[in-house]
Amino acid sequence: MRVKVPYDRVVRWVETFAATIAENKEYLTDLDSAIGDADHGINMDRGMRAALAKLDGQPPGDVGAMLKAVGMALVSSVGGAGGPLYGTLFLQLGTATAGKSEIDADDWLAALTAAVVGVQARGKAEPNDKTMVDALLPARDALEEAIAEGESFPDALRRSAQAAEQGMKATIPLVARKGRASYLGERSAGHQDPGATSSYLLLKTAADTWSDG
Amino acid sequence: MRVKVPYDRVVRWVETFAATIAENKEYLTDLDSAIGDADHGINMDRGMRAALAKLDGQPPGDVGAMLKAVGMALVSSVGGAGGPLYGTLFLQLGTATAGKSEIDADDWLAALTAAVVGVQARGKAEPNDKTMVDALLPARDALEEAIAEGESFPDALRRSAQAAEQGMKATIPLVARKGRASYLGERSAGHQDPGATSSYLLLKTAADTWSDG
Amino acid sequence: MKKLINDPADVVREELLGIAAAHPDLVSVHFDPNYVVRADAPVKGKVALVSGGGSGHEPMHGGFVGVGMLDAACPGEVFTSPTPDQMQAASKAVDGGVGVVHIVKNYTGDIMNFDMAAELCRAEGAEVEAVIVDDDVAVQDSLYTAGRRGVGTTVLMEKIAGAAAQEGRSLKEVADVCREVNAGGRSMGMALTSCTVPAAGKPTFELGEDEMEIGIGIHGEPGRERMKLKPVHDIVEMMATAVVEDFPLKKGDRVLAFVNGMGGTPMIELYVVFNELQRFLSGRGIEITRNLIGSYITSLDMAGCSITLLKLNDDFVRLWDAPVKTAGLRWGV
Amino acid sequence: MKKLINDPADVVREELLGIAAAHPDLVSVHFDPNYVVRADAPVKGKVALVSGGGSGHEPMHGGFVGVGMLDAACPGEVFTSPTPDQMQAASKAVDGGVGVVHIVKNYTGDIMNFDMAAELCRAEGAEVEAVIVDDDVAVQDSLYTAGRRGVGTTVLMEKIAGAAAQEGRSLKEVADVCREVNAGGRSMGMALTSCTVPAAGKPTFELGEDEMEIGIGIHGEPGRERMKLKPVHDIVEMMATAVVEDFPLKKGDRVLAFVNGMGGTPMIELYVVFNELQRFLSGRGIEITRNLIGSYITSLDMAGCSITLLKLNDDFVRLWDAPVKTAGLRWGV
Ligand SMILES: Nc1ncnc2c1ncn2[C@@H]1O[C@H](COP(=O)(O)OP(=O)(O)O)[C@@H](O)[C@H]1O
Ligand SMILES: Nc1ncnc2c1ncn2[C@@H]1O[C@H](COP(=O)(O)OP(=O)(O)O)[C@@H](O)[C@H]1O
Ligand SMILES: [Mg+2]
Ligand SMILES: [Mg+2]
Ligand SMILES: [Mg+2]
Ligand SMILES: [Mg+2]
Repeated sequence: MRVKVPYDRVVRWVETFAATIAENKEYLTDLDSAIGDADHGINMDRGMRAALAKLDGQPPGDVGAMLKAVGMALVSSVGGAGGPLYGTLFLQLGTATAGKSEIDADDWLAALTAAVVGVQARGKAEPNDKTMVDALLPARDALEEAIAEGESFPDALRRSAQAAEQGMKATIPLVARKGRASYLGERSAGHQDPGATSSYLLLKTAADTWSDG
Repeated sequence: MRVKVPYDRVVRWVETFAATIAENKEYLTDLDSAIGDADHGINMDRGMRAALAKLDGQPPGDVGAMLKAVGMALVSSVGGAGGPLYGTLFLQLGTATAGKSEIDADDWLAALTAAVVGVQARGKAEPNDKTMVDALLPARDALEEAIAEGESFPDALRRSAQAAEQGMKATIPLVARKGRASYLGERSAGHQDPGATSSYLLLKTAADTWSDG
Repeated sequence: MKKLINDPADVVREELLGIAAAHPDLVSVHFDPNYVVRADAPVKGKVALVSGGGSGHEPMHGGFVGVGMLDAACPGEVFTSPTPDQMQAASKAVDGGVGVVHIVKNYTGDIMNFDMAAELCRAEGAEVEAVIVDDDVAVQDSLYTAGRRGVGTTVLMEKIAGAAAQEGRSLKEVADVCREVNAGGRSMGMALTSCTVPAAGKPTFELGEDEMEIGIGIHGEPGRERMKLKPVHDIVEMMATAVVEDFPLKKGDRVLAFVNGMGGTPMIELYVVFNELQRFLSGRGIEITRNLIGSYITSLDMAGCSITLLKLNDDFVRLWDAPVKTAGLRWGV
Repeated sequence: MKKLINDPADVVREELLGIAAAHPDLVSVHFDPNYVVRADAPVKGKVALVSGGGSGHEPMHGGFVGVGMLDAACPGEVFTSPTPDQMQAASKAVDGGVGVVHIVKNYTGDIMNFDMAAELCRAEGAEVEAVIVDDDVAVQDSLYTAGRRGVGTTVLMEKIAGAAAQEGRSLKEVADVCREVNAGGRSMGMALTSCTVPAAGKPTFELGEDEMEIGIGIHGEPGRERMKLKPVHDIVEMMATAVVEDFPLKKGDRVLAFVNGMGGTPMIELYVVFNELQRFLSGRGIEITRNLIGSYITSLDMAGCSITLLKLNDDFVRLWDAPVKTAGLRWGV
């Protein structure tokens, strides 16, 4: 029997991600102080609050519509680099899951793939540019691999989150080539990328909320 | 034989006063920080430097002309309250000693009296308003008294300087009613008036340079 | 001390050189003695307006020299009144034959130096009228003190009287406009930080990270009261209450509201202050008919603001709206 | 943190309320989504200019909305690019039927949000051209990075292109003027202190009492180099050399010299900076034909300055001199 994540559980993921961002607001902002403009946590928190407010009015049952609403809320409340990037990410997740009342591992792989493609199309970042792509792309690849190796959806999600974590940590030594951190040149090395960190938190909360009970 | 202070000795007094102001520049400015605008020492120092520069071009021998030149230099270089007040003081000293090549105790009493009258006419300060008048007026009165009691010019100068010192110290508890310190109201009490302090230094240097050797 | 300067002793001179280089179309700058005059001075048949005061309040006064405002400004050393010879030379340079108004802020030094200057000018046959600005409600007024300081109303007086002179009013009429503006203007200021006088090299006073000073002047003089930092809503309420009740202003009165930055405060905060002031006044039925928001009478790098209200009449409104062309204020031309 | 604000979360909204209350003759302010438009928008038959960016740079951009400059400004949160829906709504409100130019400073966030906005506008049939400002010579330019930041040249572009639009040029022509201004403009900035983002509550970076940061942006981003504080003569030489050699400018070139304060720096210091800049340039035979001195593109309460040079041609001079009537820049009207 294939594990499916029903609509409510997807909503719970979004809520948990919002709570996780709120908890890590200062941490993310501090990371952004070092190599950016000290607002990534503040921005993401404002966006996820706006997203939560939108969830209430959402007709239940359509995972895709719900994720699109989250994306729209992010686009119109976050601004900065984070807004279009996370907005695109959720809009693509939503488009890929349109009309579904539950999702399985293949649905999620298709959705995450579309999301990463969307983020890259929007931001033009390549791997090792020291951006959120450095967490997202390995997570997607790890998910694909795990599914191909026949792992369960929960296990695949955990491997995906672990890959995101590794990718996030691997941004530390990198010299940024995209985003605000790139203005620092060599001075950007030695700091963990804030966007890669929030992306890891996104995948970690998916693994946490979709794999237990 | 009545002691007379010759032209060169009067010049030496002006020079010594300039040096004393330079030494006490920061002290006077600090006093002015507490109840004014932190510039009295800076202003007086700028003025006495300008006065010294004028002394060089002065035709020797005329005490009055020399003191007027000092007054003019102060008026056109100090600004603030100190400029017109010390300018007037020296201009009046000069007018009272016009054409003299030396001055005795009576000349000095007449000159100092004219100077105090001039300062009060210019600034409208009464005794106990917490201004330089609180040093100058007692100094003038003590000088008159000492002369009337038959003291020597050097001794009279010393009594005059002592009275100035007392007057200066007596400004500490006063609430200012004139000048910038008056904006502070009650908060001006407990601080020594900067202008009274520079006036004391003026009379102290007169006593020092005119009573020895 | 962190400032964009060379030797503190040269700040005023180098600033004046900068003004001279920047605005040759508006002003010419003279050195030794220092003064700034309209490029086309003297304007024959026009009453001339001369102001002056210590430097450190830029753009006041040099930035207000030009068509429709001042004819001359005399910059003193930082926070130190200029000297009579500056004022005399400036007055002479701009005298168009029908008299000169000296606009004097009520500080002992300014008063005495302008007094001496007026004596010098009159001795040479010039007609001079001096008018005093004393609008700071933070200072108790009394016959037995130096009286109130001249602060924000000065800027409004220079604009309004400048327009009156430009339209050809007589010496007495222009001086009367000044006195009416002074009678109709009230101000109060506050500081979040002290300023640092370049020659002193350290802050004039120290404020804790959670403190502010209410009722300050424009020279880093300590204020009326030191207190805990509050939301701007409460700060504006305190200041505006003091100003409004000093008049007192009543329902239906029209005012020019001037929110002024002290030099280290950005526009974003001044608009927030204006928003609070607008709410406060409209709550009392007082109408803001004109406004001015920006850093026009400053105290070096001090962070903080002042609020000035000028009770308006139709003449003031017309004169305020009249064209002005200076480095610091410009419209209609 | 010492600021004249209430809740940090309300700063932008309260600032906009202040602007709305202060300048109803010039602009109207819309909320949710937030944007500021010319009071007489849309102007039929005129190309519309829309700009936007994070708040905290006041008077840019809201202060530049009005006749002869911007048609609309979209203020984001402090130091955060505004969102596509703001830009789309603003563009729609000012579209006079002959196209809209988006003036975009080169930051990843601004670029992406304006990209999305342009997609939305075009989907509704509007003609939109986006132009990029990337004038900061402190940043190494390269195909493999985000490229140079948009800083001081933005102000000059908004004025000059605003005049071009006002005189009836076409969408393509106005966009080309923008691109020419960008090609001819170079900037460099420095900080004496960090700024403090209201929501963060503490300075973005710490500088020692004797340190400065050279090559900063306008968001409290760390600069190119931290060094010991120097006399302004040396600071200007360093910045101006970087700017002049990046062009490179040569003897006989004419420039508009823009000395900009970062928000916490008073005019007296900016004139001292201008004096140094004037000496530096005249020493190289470069003529300052026009100048702008003041705090126009700021970084909250940061103390410091930036220097922008725009190489002039006759068209630029004429467009610069054309009338402008906004809260932040005004002449000729
Ligand atoms: N071109 C890009 N592609 C992908 N991610 C990017 C790009 N530019 C920036 N980012 C991500 O955005 C993060 C910063 O987001 P945020 O602080 O919200 O925006 P801003 O930089 O506008 O303040 C960076 O840490 C980085 O991960
Ligand atoms: N009206 C006055 N009459 C006499 N002395 C005065 C008067 N006003 C101020 N002073 C003196 O001037 C001193 C301040 O001088 P200074 O600091 O040079 O001028 P300012 O107050 O303009 O900065 C005061 O300490 C006081 O002694
Ligand atoms: Mg950021
Ligand atoms: Mg003083
Ligand atoms: Mg003084
Ligand atoms: Mg940002």
